[in-house]
Amino acid sequence: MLIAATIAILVVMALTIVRGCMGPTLYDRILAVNMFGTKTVLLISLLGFVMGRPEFLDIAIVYALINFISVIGVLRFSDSFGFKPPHQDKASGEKGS
Amino acid sequence: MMDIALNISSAICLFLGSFLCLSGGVGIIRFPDFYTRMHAAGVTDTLAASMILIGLMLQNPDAIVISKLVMILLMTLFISPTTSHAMAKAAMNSGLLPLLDKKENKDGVKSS
Amino acid sequence: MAMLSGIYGLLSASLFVTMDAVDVAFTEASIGAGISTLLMLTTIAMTGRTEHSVRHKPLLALAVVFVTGALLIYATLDMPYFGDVMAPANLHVMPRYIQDSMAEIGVDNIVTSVLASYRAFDTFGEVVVIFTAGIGVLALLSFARRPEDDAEISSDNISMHEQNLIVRIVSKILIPFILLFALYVQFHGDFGPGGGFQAGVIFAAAIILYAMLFGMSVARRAINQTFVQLFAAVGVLLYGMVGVVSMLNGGNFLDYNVLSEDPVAGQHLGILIIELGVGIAVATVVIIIFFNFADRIDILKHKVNKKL
Amino acid sequence: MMMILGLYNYWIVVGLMMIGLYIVIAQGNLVKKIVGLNIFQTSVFIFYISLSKVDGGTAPILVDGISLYSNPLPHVLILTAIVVSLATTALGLALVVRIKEAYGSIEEEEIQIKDNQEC
Amino acid sequence: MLAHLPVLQVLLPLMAAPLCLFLRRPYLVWIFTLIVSGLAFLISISLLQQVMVSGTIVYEMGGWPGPWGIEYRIDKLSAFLLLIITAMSTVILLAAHTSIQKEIPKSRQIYFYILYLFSFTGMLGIVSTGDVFNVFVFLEISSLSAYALIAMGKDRRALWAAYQYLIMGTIGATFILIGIGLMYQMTGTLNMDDLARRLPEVAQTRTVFAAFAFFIVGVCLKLALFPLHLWLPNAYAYAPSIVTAFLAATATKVAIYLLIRFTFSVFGLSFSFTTLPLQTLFVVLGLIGIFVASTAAIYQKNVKHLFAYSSIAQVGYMIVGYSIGTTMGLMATLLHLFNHALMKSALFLALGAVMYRIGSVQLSSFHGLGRQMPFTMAAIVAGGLSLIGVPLTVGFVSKWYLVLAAIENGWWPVAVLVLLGSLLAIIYVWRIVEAAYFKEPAVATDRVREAPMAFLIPVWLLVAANIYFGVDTRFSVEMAQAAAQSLFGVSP
Repeated sequence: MLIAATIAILVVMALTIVRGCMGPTLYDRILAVNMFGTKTVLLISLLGFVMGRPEFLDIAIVYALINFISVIGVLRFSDSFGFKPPHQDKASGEKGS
Repeated sequence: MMDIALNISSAICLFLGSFLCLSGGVGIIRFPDFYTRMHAAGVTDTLAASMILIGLMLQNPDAIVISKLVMILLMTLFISPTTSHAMAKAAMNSGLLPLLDKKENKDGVKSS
Repeated sequence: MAMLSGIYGLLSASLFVTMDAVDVAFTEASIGAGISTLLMLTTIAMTGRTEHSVRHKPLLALAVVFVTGALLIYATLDMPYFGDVMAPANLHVMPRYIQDSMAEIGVDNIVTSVLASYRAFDTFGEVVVIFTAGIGVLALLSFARRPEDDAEISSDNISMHEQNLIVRIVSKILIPFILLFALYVQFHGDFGPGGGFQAGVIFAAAIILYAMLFGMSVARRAINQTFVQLFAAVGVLLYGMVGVVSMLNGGNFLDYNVLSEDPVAGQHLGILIIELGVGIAVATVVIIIFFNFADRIDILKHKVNKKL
Repeated sequence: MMMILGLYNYWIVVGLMMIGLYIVIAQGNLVKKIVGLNIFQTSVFIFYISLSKVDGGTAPILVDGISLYSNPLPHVLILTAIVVSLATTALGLALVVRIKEAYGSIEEEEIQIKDNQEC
Repeated sequence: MLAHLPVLQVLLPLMAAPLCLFLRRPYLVWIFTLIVSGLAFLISISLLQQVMVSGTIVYEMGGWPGPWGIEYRIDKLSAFLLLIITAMSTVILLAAHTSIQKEIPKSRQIYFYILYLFSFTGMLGIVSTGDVFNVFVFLEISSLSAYALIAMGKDRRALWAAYQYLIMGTIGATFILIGIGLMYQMTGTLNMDDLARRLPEVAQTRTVFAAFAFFIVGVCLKLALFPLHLWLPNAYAYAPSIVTAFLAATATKVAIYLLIRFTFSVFGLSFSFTTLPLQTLFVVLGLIGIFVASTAAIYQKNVKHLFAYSSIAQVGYMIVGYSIGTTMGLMATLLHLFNHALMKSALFLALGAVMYRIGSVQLSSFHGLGRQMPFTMAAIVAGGLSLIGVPLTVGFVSKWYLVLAAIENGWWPVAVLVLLGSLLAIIYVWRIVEAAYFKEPAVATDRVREAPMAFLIPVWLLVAANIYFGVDTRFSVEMAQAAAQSLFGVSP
């Protein structure tokens, strides 16, 4: 069951990467990265159990934190998190790769 | 007896979690615009993560491991909605409009 | 682009976990996926996301890449296979670390004992590298701040940060928790993955989160920059002093055996102190680097706003 | 066949390295060059870690009852190397920021043109 | 305390650097840095004596022996290099305070000294360590600080030069890292001595061959050997004068040291010079480097650029001597290391003085300087003569041995080409002399005065050394010979 769950998560991670590469807007990419991060947290916890050394959950915690901080960072430093008044920036779909 | 019960419930939790994860993954690919995708990601994520983590908790009797898992769970429950909120707000602020009706609102989404 | 590299960092980190390198995964998670990505984002925020993808010299690049790649593939042909127990690397120096480190150093985590005792001098070099980077960034990006600009920026910031109430409250709950977790990682390095370096990065991440959400000027008031710089120096000096003290006690540089009556206790003490030195130095330097980058953004935005 | 199974890991790493190196050389955008450098370095880290892996071994943290561990030495080296790569990235990006302020551009060709005008 | 000298040599500047942050006043920091560098110089003299008397010194870090821990291993070659680096750094620092006042804003001067000390430390560390991974760490310390130091130049092109150097330098360092990994995989050790013992067993594998290739390419990137030299001219030309003088005197020397150390002590002479066409390749690259760089130097308008290209040419001479592959050739290379450090630091320091007074080092602004700054210009001429290789200067000594080595080996064409290269040097040095003495000054005469004593003292110290070691060659030749012989003795 553990292995099945791991595989499922790997599949989802692949899907999120697809969305991250495709993602028409910047926010789709951010979303994909965020989701990728949460899935990595799960993957690490699962892997700890699969390999029989579950004391390494610390890494999963760090991932969760770092993921949060990066997403906040992305939002803070992309031009939209409160720097400009709402609805002024019309170029919403600009390329963000 | 207790062992079997634990194992079965853990398996169920893990299965549910994986299923929700997969559905979220499909959702993030298939849904038409950013806000619906976020919905897919956010809602299933929270539940899927808790399911998997609970499933893992049931597998291991060690107190430290369980407490760490609880910590991860709590953090996901805190962080996931917050990031979703922040993202939605940022997207809204930048002028990205939800796809309400394809006829009204073409420039908001498909401008790229 | 930067986010993809963040994904790359996460991916490679999970790869490290599958290959049993927990400590490395820990670090890569916080560095590759966290701090590096954040720094790239700040840079992109300053330089703009516009790009014209001109690929110059593609032929030359391809040639170089092809030659090096071919050489590497050629090199792999005689390598021991992946995971081979009998590979020379696993037979020569490494067995002593596994068999004797418990008796010689008495620390569960072999990575920590190699890092902090057998090859402590490398780690000292690593602390110096990161300190050098901090000083280098200071030398490049620091500037004299004018108080009136500061006031205006902070008023800009306050109006801006009132909008993000929910994120701020959640973060306020999280930050003490993160700091606690950093301390746990710092002192748990002997038994599990972790140690000064990872702890320092996590600690700095908490401060960075605070600075991002409450504005640079608020953070600046909470954390005095001169003080942080001095602390970074203290971290490096702490590490060096352990070595000097062991020299004064009659051992070689960084020989912890002489720090205490009992060699193993001495090793424990030495590792504890140098890990602390590493933690302090890394945390402060990462804070210095981030603050200098973010300050530039604030000034830049301020100028733009003024023009508007 | 044995060879492919035994070495596939290294080949993938080599592929990654070359992608990174290609980006560094061929990209004109200074930030992207640094990203390429990062990819290049990270793949070298993966290479080191893969040579530390031992079949059937586990993470090098001593636990009773386990006698086969992965090689800890490359882990230590890579911890150091990761820090070095962070330091390089930070310094490189600081330079990019200054270059942007001084030249108004972060494209290699534009900078070169501006330099040639000055000479 | 004598037993700890090997580590103190590196530790002293290393610990001094963070302490500088506490001093807070540039002047104090300068004095402090100068004292530290002077002490390091004394330590290096004492180390040299120890090595000459008792042979190689081994110092075990943390008390862990051999391949398990890191050890410092100081033999004659390292001691010689340590002496060069510390001496150059001390002399150059004498002028630092005055020069920096003009070129770097006051708020950043402390950072300058810290970075300078780190760069200094890194080089000392590379030279004294006996562990290959430790080489990488210290290489990064010295290069990271060098990038930042170069970027502190006034001109905005300094930033671009530093960026290019950063990219090239990091690729080079990563190549070295790959080489270390491959070697580790085949032998399981990182200790140089241990490697030298274990490598012959696996010398015939492709992996070791590739490791060797990656090392050489990585080091050559740092070395600025001919096709990989593109980063060097700009980096030297736009860095602050002190930095240019320091890097020109030491950085390429350390890279050459690495090359010699790896080919001779780690891989062993028989492997390095027989399995690969390395010898021919290096001779050809070295010679092309001499001619291309010297020709490029002739056409430069910026004098710093001119001497930077001349540095690349000098690297070519060293490589030619090294690849002859005899004791004599290696000796010539080591002599040239020492001598080139002397002349280039004198030249770049004198340029720093010109920069201090005029604010520019364009060739056109040199017009008439021969009368306005007679002592500085005389120093430049003396350095230039040494560069050409006129008898009674150090340049003559090393070229003499180089030509002797080539002839001894029966490589007549190489000897002739080396002499031809010197002719090119005459041309580019003449251009400066012409500008300084035979052109009318562009600026009003009374505005430009002689450089301050802070410059003149170190510059003339170096010039005096140039002439002294050109006349009395006992010390340098003896040292170079001893080091070369010990290298050939260790590896049959």
